[in-house]
Order: sequence, then C-alpha cells, then structure tokens
Amino acid sequence: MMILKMKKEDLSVFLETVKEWGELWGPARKGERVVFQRVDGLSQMDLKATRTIIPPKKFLYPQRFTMFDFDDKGYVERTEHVPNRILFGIHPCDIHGIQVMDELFLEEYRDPYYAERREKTLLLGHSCIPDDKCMCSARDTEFIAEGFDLFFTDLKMFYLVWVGSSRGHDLVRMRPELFNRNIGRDDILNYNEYRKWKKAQVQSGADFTGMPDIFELGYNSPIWDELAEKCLSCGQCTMVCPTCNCFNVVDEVELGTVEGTRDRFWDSCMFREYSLVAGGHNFRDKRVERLKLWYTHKLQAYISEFGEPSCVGCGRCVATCPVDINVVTVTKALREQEVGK
Amino acid sequence: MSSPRVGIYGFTGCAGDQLMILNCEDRLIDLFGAVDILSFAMAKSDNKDEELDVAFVEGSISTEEQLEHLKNIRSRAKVLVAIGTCACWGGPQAMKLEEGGFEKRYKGVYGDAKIAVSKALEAQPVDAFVKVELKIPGCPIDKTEFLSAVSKIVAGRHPYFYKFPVCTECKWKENLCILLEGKFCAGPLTKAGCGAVCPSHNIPCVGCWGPTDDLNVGAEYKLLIEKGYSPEEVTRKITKFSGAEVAKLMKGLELKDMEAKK
Amino acid sequence: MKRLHVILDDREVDENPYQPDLWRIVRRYPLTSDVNFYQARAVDVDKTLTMDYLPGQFVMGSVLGEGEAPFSISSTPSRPGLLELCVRKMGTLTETLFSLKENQTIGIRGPYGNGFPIDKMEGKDVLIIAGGLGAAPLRSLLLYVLDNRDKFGKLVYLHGARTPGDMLFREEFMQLKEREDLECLLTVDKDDTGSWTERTGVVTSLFDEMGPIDAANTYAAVCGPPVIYKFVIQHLVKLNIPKHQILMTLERRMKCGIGKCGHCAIEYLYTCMDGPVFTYWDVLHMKELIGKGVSDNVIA
Amino acid sequence: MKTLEVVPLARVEGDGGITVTLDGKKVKSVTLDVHEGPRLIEQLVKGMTPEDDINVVPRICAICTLSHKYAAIRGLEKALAIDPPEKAQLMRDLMMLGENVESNSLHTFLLALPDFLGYPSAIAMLNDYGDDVKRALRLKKFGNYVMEVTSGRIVHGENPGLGGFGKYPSKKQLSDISLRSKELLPDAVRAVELFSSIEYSEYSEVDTTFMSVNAPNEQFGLAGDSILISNGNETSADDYKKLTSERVVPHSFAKRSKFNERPFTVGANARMINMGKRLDGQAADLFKENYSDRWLRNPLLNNLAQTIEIVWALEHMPETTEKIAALDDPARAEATRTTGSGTGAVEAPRGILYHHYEVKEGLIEVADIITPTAQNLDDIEVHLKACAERMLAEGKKDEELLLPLEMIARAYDPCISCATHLVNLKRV
Ligand SMILES: Cc1cc2nc3c(=O)[nH]c(=O)nc-3n(C[C@H](O)[C@H](O)[C@H](O)COP(=O)(O)OP(=O)(O)OC[C@H]3O[C@@H](n4cnc5c(N)ncnc54)[C@H](O)[C@@H]3O)c2cc1C
Ligand code: SF4
Ligand code: SF4
Ligand code: SF4
Repeated sequence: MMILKMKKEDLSVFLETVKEWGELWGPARKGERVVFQRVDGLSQMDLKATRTIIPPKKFLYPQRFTMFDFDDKGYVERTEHVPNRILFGIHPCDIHGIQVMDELFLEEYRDPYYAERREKTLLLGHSCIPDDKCMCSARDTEFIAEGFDLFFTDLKMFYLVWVGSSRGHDLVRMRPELFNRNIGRDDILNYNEYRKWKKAQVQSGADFTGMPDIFELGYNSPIWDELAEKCLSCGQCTMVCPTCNCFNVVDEVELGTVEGTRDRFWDSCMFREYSLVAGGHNFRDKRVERLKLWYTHKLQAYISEFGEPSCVGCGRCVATCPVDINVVTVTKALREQEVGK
Repeated sequence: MSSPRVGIYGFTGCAGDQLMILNCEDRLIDLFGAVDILSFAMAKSDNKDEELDVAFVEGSISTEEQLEHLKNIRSRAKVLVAIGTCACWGGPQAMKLEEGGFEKRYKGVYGDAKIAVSKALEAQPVDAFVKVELKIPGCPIDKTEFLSAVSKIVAGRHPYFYKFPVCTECKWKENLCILLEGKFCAGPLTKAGCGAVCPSHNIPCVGCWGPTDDLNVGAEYKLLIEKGYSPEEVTRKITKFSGAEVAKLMKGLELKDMEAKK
Repeated sequence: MKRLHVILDDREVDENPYQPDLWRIVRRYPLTSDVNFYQARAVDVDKTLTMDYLPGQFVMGSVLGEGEAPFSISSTPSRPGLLELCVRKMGTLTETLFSLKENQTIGIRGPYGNGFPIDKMEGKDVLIIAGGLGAAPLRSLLLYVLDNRDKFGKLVYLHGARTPGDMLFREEFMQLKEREDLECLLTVDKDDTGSWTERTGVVTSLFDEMGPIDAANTYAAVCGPPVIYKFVIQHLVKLNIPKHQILMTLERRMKCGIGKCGHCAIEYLYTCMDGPVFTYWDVLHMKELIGKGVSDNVIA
Repeated sequence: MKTLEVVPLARVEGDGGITVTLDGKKVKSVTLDVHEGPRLIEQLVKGMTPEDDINVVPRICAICTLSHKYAAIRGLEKALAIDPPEKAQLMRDLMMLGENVESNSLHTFLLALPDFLGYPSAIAMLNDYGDDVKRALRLKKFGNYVMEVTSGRIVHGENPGLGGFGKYPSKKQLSDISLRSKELLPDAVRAVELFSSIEYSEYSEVDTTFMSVNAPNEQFGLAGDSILISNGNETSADDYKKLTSERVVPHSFAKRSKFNERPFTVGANARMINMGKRLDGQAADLFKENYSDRWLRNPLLNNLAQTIEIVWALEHMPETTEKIAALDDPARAEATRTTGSGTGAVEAPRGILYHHYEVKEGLIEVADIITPTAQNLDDIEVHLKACAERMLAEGKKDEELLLPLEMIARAYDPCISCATHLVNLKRV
C-alpha cells in the first residue's frame, strides 16, 4: 500500500480538483443532524461530526428506486443515470460496512444496481473522533486497511493519505505536487500516538466475545421477552444500520395501462409482514422472534459463518433506538441475563 | 379494457380526500379518462345511482340517513374502498367512541333542539357497518398512494401500501428522532404513506394515517409516561385520529399498573 | 474482516439476475378447486431449451403490475421443452395469475435454489412423501427418477390429500399405480365422494402399508404444509433413515430468490440459496428452520 | 302542497341539499338543508392541550384547513400571550394567500363556472373551454404549492404552529413562489375577464349586510382583530358573539347566525365591498372596472369577487416572499401564561372564521368556532326564496327553478363540513 503525506491546508484545493471526476458528497450539518449531502467544497462539510444518521449505504442502494420498466413486451432494466460521485469523509466503520455489503451484493448473483453505483462511487475515507456510542474497538473496525480509494488520517499538522486503489491513485495524480512520499521517523511516531489515542477514546464497554455460544445458550432466555416488550417495532435500528440490506419489491402501474415500474425499497426484519407468507402463516409472528432474528443474524450467525459479527460498531443503533435496544444493551443483557435500566 | 364504473361519495369528514382527488391537477384529466365517474357530487352535477365496479367512500357515518345511503352504495358496488382516516378509522369525531358519552357531547352543542333531517349517531368508520374491500388511509389521503391504488384497480391488480410505520420513512429522510428528545411522537404507531412530512418539519407525527399493522401501544405509552407525560395526555394524543381503533388496542393493557411501576 | 477484493475490476458482462423473461402460457387447467396447472414456453425459444434445472429448484414468477413470487418447478428436466408449475390461489399475485388465460405471458427467472442432491441420491433407494401442494416440487423428483429409473434403487411414493378432489395430479398418480417399478400409495383424510378406491387416513398411516426399506441406503424427500413435517419426520427417524438423508423442502417469503433481499434468511442461511431443500440435520441445529414444534419434539 | 328537492347539492364541499316547499304558486319555504352528520369537534377538543387542538381543528374542513389553523393559532396565541416573530407572521400571510388562490380557483372554475356555461362539470367543459380549465388547474396547483411550502402539505399541513413554524422554506422555494406568481398573473386576469363577461341573473337580488375583518394598516387582507360591517360600523373580534347570534334549526346539523335579527353575508364579495377601496395594482383597476351597486344585492357576483381576489393574492406574493427570505429563521415564541382566553378572526376563502378559546392551566376549557358557512346559511335562504318567488311570479315552471337556486347556493361556496361541526353555546 502506498502512504503519502499531505499538508492540511491543501485538502481543500485537492477536493476542488477531484470534483472534475464527479459530484462531491460529504457529511454536512443540517440543523442538529449530520447527513451525507452534495457539497461544493470542504467548507460545507463537518469533518468533526461522529456519524451521519444514515450510513453511506444510501448511495449504493437508495431507500427506494426503480429496477425495471415494464410493458407487455417485457421488463427493461432501468439504467438510471447514476452520476460519478466522490464520497469524502467516510469513517473506517462505514467502510467496513460497505465491505460487508460488497460481499453480499457483488459475489454470487451480482446485483447490477449496486454494482453500477459502487463502480461510480469513489470512497475517500477520513479518520474520526469517536464518541461514547462508538464500539469500533470492540469490533476491530477503528482502523481500516482496504476497501477505500483514498484514506485521510488527520495527524493534526498534516494528513497521512493511504492510497487504496488504482482509481485513488489516479486522483492523486491529478495534483501530484500536493503529496509527499517522504515519511520520516516523527511521522511514524506520530501515527503510533494517534492509534493509541483512538483506541483510548472508545468507551462504550461493548463486548462481543463468545457471542455465538452466549446466543445459543440464551436462545430461550426471558430477557428476549423483556426486550420485545419495550421494542416499538419502529424499524429505525435496521434503517440506520450499515449492514442491513433487506428490501421489498412492488410493481406500480400507470393509470389506464399495465405498463409500469418494478420498484425496490428498504424493508426490515423488525416488521411483521417481513416473514409473512401466503395464507397468513407467519414464521416470526411475535415481536420477540423478530428481535431475536436481527441480533442472532448480526452477532451469532455471522460469526459462525464468517468468524466475525456483521456489526461494524458504528453506534447508530445506540444513537437511534428510542427505547435503548441496541447491540451493546442486548449483548450485555444476554451476558448478565438481566435487562439494564 | 372497458373503463371501470366508479362512484365517489362523501360522508362526515372534512371532504379532504375528495379534495385530494381534485388536487391531482396533473392527472385529473387522465383520471376522468381512465374511469367512468358516474357519481362525484363534489365535482359534478349529473350524478347517477347505478351499478358500480368501485365505490370510493370518504368520511365516517354519523346519521341514520347516511347509514341508509352507505348500505345502498354497498349494494350497488362490487368493490368498496374506504378513503381517508375518517372512513377507515372514524377520524377525529370518533376519538371517544370507546369512551361513551356521545349524548352529553351532542347536547353540549345542539342543546335540546329538535333536528329533523336525520337522527345523529356517534361517528363510526365505514367498516363498522358494511364490508370494505380496501382501506386507503390518510388525513387526507396522499396523491401518490391514491393514484397508485386507482391505477392498480383499473388494471385489475391489487394495490399495495407500506405496511411499516412512519418512523421508517422518517429515517429514510434522515430526521433526528423526536422521541429521543423526550417529546411525544406518534410515528411508531402510525402507518407510513405520508412521507413522514411532520417529523421532516421538526414536528411530531400526530398519527393522522391511523394505526400501522403491527404497533406496540404499550411500549409507546410506557416510554412517554417515563418522559413525564400524564396518562390522560398520552391517551388523548394517541387516540386523536383513529381513537376507536387505538382504544381497542389499548384495552388489554394494564395502563394503571404501568403508571404504578413508574 | 475477510479480505475482499471488490469484484469491480473483472467486470464480465453479467445479466441482470432480477430480469424476468417472458414465457407464454401454453396450457392452463385446474388441478383442484384452488390449484391451477400451468405449462409455459419461453417467448424466446432458446430460453426454454437452455433452461436447465434440478428437481426441487424453483423459479420466480411475475405477473405484470402485480409482482413476483417463488414457485417450485413441477416438471422434470428429463423432459425439456416445457416448464410446468402448480399454483395455489393464496393471495394477491396468485389470484391475478389465475385470471390469466392461455397464450398470455408471465415473467419467469431462475431456476434458483439448491434442488435435490441428485448426484448423491443416485444408486440409493428413494422414498417420497408428499402432503397437499407438496406434490408440486416432489412430482419433479418423482418423474426424474422414473425417467432415469435404472440409476436409482427402490422408489416409493406416498401422497396424502384432504379429499380426493384436493389431490393434485390424481389421475396421473393413479396411473403410476399400474407400474411395477415403484410403490405408489395414495390416501385422503376424508372421502367425500364415496367413489375413492384408495386409502383413507393421514399420510403417515401409509408408512405401515409400504414395504420394507433399507434405511441406511434410503433418501427420503418430504414436502407439505408445516404440520406434516413433525409427524412424518418422527416416522422417518423411527425407521432409522440417517438424518442427513432426510430431505425437506421449505417455504419462506422471498422477494429476490438470489440471497439479497433478506426475507428468507434463517440465521446465516438463505432459503433461496442454501435451500429450499434442507436435511433434517440442518433443521436440528438451525432452530428457526421449521419452527419450534418440530425441532423440539424430535431431538429425543 | 308540493316539494321540490335538490339532493345532493352538487359541486359543494359536503353533504347538503335544498328543499323548496310550494303552496300552489306560492313559495311556502325554501331551506338549505345540511345532511352531513354532526362532529362535535368543539366538545372533543375540550381538555386538550393547545398544541393538540391545532392538529384537530383544521380537520373541520379541508378547503379552509389553513384558515382554521390560523384562526385557532390567533385565538390561542392571544389566550396564552404568545408574541410570534415577524417571520412567522409573514409566513402566515403567505399561506393564507396560497389558500385563497387555491380555493377561489377551485370554486370559481371547477364548481361554479360549469353552471353559467351549461355543463355538468369542469371536465365536461374540456372540449370547448379546455384552455380555461387548464388555466384554472394551473392556478389551483400553484395555490396548493404555496400551501405545501408553507404548511408542509397540500392539505392539513402541520408546519404552522403556536409561536412559529417547525421549518421555514428555503430561499429557492420562496423565489420559486415569487416567480411563478408573476407568471400566472395573466391567467388570473383572464379569469376576471371571463367572469365579468357572464350575465348574472337578477332574480335573487335582495339588499343585505356584509361583514369582513378589518385588515390592519388600511390594507386589503385576510386577518384582523376587528370586524367591518357594511353599515359603516366596526366591532372588535372579541365581541364576535354580538355579530353572530346563533340558533339551531330542524333541517340542519349546521347552526345559523343572525346579526341584529337579520341575515348577513360574509365572503369575497363582503371583503371587496368593505375593503375594495384599499386594493392596489391590477386588482384595484379590475375592481373599479367591475364594481357596481348590484354587488350589494346579488350573491352571484361573489364569483367575480373571488377572481379579483386571486389577482390580488398573486400580486402580493413576491413582496411577501422577499420579506420572508430576508429574515433569519427565528426560534418559536413561547407561551407566557397558561390561563387566558382569546378570539382569532381570519378570512377563510368563504368568509370570516372565528375561533374563540378559553384555556385553563394549559388545557382547553371552552372552544367556540363559528364558520363562514354557518353565518351565510340564513342569508342564502333569503336569496333562494326571493329567487323562487320572482321566477314563479314570472310564470316559470317549477322544475326551471332548480338550477338557478343551486347556482345561488353554490355562489356562496358553502363549506358544509365547516358548517356542521358547529358552535358550542353552553359553557360546561
Ligand atoms: C421455494 C418456494 C416454492 C414454492 N412453490 C410453490 C408452488 O409450487 N406452488 C404454489 O402455489 N406456491 C408455491 N410457493 C408459495 C408461493 O410463493 C406463495 O403462495 C405465493 O407467493 C403467494 O403469493 P400471493 O401474492 O398470491 O399471496 P399474498 O399472501 O397476497 O402475498 C403477498 C406477498 O407475499 C409474498 N409471499 C407470500 N407468501 C409467500 C411465500 N410463501 N413465499 C414467498 N413469498 C411469499 C408474495 O411475494 C406476495 O408479494 C412456494 C414458495 C417457496 C418459497
Ligand atoms: S429495537 Fe429499537 S429501533 Fe429497533 S425496532 Fe425496536 S424500538 Fe425500533
Ligand atoms: S421522529 Fe417520530 S416518526 Fe420519526 S423516527 Fe422518531 S418516533 Fe418515528
Ligand atoms: S407524520 Fe403523522 S401526522 Fe404527519 S402527516 Fe404523517 S401520519 Fe399524519
């Protein structure tokens, strides 16, 4: 991997330059919330913000979009014009999240809608300042070694810039004079300090060790019922989670014809309709079964299959659930067999 | 495809759903072209009472005369679609349906005066009296949802509506959750379809789409009590638009216990 | 995180896996009061001929403007040229599908799912137990074994329906009874016609009637409504058929059929990709696979 | 004795009808009946918080939704001594302009015009008057757009609240409104021309009294704290009860109002009669060109008044949006007390709407809502009767009466849902 150095004041110029490649998007403040938005330049971004409400998944599979136009001659893929986009300011956990989604959408039966957007999106990561909700160190996602095109680590005086792909390198080549290859002893020490600092920041107390077994043992534990009694079935947790990918598909028709579109939109396993099959049988009729599915899928099943949970520790469920059900409280409750206040 | 014969009727409500049909300005002319509108008293005068493929009924039923008319419409219509929260769930005028006390409220307004046009009933949703094949809720209905449903019906297909709560659309729009600020929001209890307009304007959802398919009234109730609302206020707030229905759901809950626990 | 190289670089020109092709309904007739039989041929003739599938696999069937749902393939790959589906009228999509006439088109994509492990089953005895609509995927297996009769050992087909009128492919199966090379036993819960010549009783009662089997050398395939699994499996376990040789095809909600939409997920498995055919061993350690009743009950 | 009925009264909002009872060739009575069931909204909001009230009361009527919202806000802000920021006030003006354009174009073109031109509906006019119908739909859509931008939704938007708005529109949306209001002005002027070219029949002409709010600063406007009466008097809106003494009649779930024992008119014509002199721009010219003392007698001219009002509303949007755009988004003004009472009066498209509240310790004790249609009902009956009598005297056949009567009732743009939720006299 190529690592370069860049002066902090050059970032703005650099971003100005790369806008030639595509639209620039980054975390921007809208009132009290932070969302990924199209921006003109660095000045409109808030690089100190810890997390956006929705992760960058919205760029790769939008909340709702059209898959096909159809008429009685058949289904025609809607190749909507997806613009070239540069997402600046993505944090390591979200890049980890995108990697999980890449595996799902790009391997067997590659999803052309995802692939198209992924292809046209450059990921320019940025180091972050964790808050009390972040769990990245418990998940080993506080740093990232791949999966981005460029990654900027802010070392106060300058940036260290990881070049993660050939397309990232092309961006660097647009303004080679802004980058410096000479990394010295101080830089290495500096970086090491930064790593220590970052690890120390994360205080959520999340602990995912031993989860597959603890889930298995606690499968029938009453704590699930207690959690389900509190759960609003609002689905917010799944909408904000970077590794939730479920979707539903419906056909819409044009007035007076059978022509129309096949649309796809985010769905959630927290909803009753999710597992309902024809004839009214529901495999997860009870809220508790649905809650259990979500957590089992993220924290047990994924570990059994891939050796790691699919949770990337971004803290969004912690920041979002109005009744405090999230990976931290659920794992803690399972471990201690008690639902915390 | 011969165009379906349609009637649009209004009972007690604000006429907002019929108005929303007229508000489909860009599609109004297409709409009148795709279906054969035999009756739509709010928009035309040559109305006919004939056999219908689809009757759209707005408003709750609140007089005996209306009830007779509704039954007559039902007997002529193959499919009866309730449009708007009043027709689907009773609307604001039905918020105290489960509580009783209609006589007293009625007297509070009309005193002992005799009204001869018809006998008043406490407002109830359309399906309290006749079979309803489809409900298109909303206060008022949403243009997109309405046109989607009508287009499907005309094409001989089944309409589809979101089965999840307002919160889902609210998150799609990337709003901060109002409940987290300790303030009331009916989003988790309310059917989606409006695009979460209110929370997107920093205003709590008031529940005007009526109850969603799978709601946890008890959890919401408990949460709001914890945030310092009084039980009366929570009840009033969550029964405002579809009181009858939500009140039914609340019946099994040991609300008093919850308060005691607090 | 597992090291992943985004597969963007080697962009082969993939087809859109969600894209349905148009197929023409060439024949359509009722099998029972609520099940229709459809024979279809792709509008693009090559597609019909190149559609290669295994018994137990399914397709995603679309009706314009209504949506898409999974249907098991009832025909056998050993008789190419036509795709056969049995559809029960259950809800929105199936109702609209019923309104379509011969010569109209539907959308089809697939085949999907793992199908029955034919390779492993070859040389073994095959015991098929179908309940109700479960006959739809199992007919494919049955016809396949019959068409490749010499590659398999003994063949037993057990089929139960509520009433004679509810029995799918009744005439077809009655004719099979004439054949020497399989044992075909049919039963109904209740005979409301008075002219039923076969057995009455639940499908498990047929176990007592069938001839002896060589359990260790037998593959059993079961499909039917959720209730029958529990009882059928109890019998199969009692017969000592190895758990990994008990095959069952399961139903889940599916929106994509290709492991993306999430609906059919059970722990880390996707019914559409890792199933719909599962072994009883899978079911035993995947608690959600069949539902509490079955797994709890049969552990002992 | 013979009874003629028009049931349902078409192309009005809500479920109503007209009954004419004839005794030989004499008109025994003419009644405008309201079949729409009672809703008892004022009883239901009792005990609610003011915030909850303003969610519910706009649901009295979809066409006047923002008028109800605004009247309630005005009443409750007085009761709770809330002093809203300037930007919020301007937004309220803008939303009322939007509602006025929407409702007036809906009423004049889609509901009233077909009668004058001899069609059953606006859609039926498409072949012969396609341009006019499309023009009307454009105006209506634009009115809806202004309502959507200001209130959050086309109908029953929750954005306007006590002390301010949840969210203020972007500069882009505001300049859009300004631009489009200018573009659409010719459409509105054409509407005035069309309605001034119609020959309005004289059958129903009767002298009556007109009431409207007195908009502040000698301007034409849609809200005010006092009421102008066409006899030259002015009364504070707080004394609304003196202006609208009410009673219940057997043929209606809507209550009736009289002033000094006599019926009176509210609506666009009342506004023009009382405040027309204050108009400016093209609206002023059009008013001068078209105004005559027939306006004081003939309710059909309300249609013409409504079209002139559309011109006025469009002309005032650019200025209003510019002022809004120039101000920063303010925080919401808070209540400074929890007990008090107040009356809000606004001009709904069809006339004065009063919302009176008494709030005690943060909860509503009394709500009293008087809608324009309730105020107009008696007046409508007077004009209906005059028309019936004159037509019969001229020897017209009974059946010929029906259409002219319908047209009169419709000219008031009656909002039957508004009228039925009705007024609470008693204080419980
Ligand atoms: C692998 C597999 C094979 C199947 N094979 C057959 C078959 O051969 N014949 C047959 O009649 N049926 C079969 N089914 C069931 C069939 O898919 C459902 O009956 C059908 O989806 C009902 O759709 P509907 O719109 O009519 O019902 P509705 O209840 O109206 O369904 C509404 C929505 O739910 C979804 N849905 C409902 N039930 C199911 C379900 N079981 N699986 C997936 N999605 C569902 C549909 O996509 C539909 O959009 C199979 C299911 C699976 C999973
Ligand atoms: S866990 Fe929390 S966020 Fe998720 S559905 Fe339940 S209440 Fe909503
Ligand atoms: S603000 Fe309201 S609608 Fe939005 S997520 Fe929170 S509770 Fe749901
Ligand atoms: S957010 Fe709630 S109150 Fe607002 S429009 Fe939607 S359903 Fe109605």
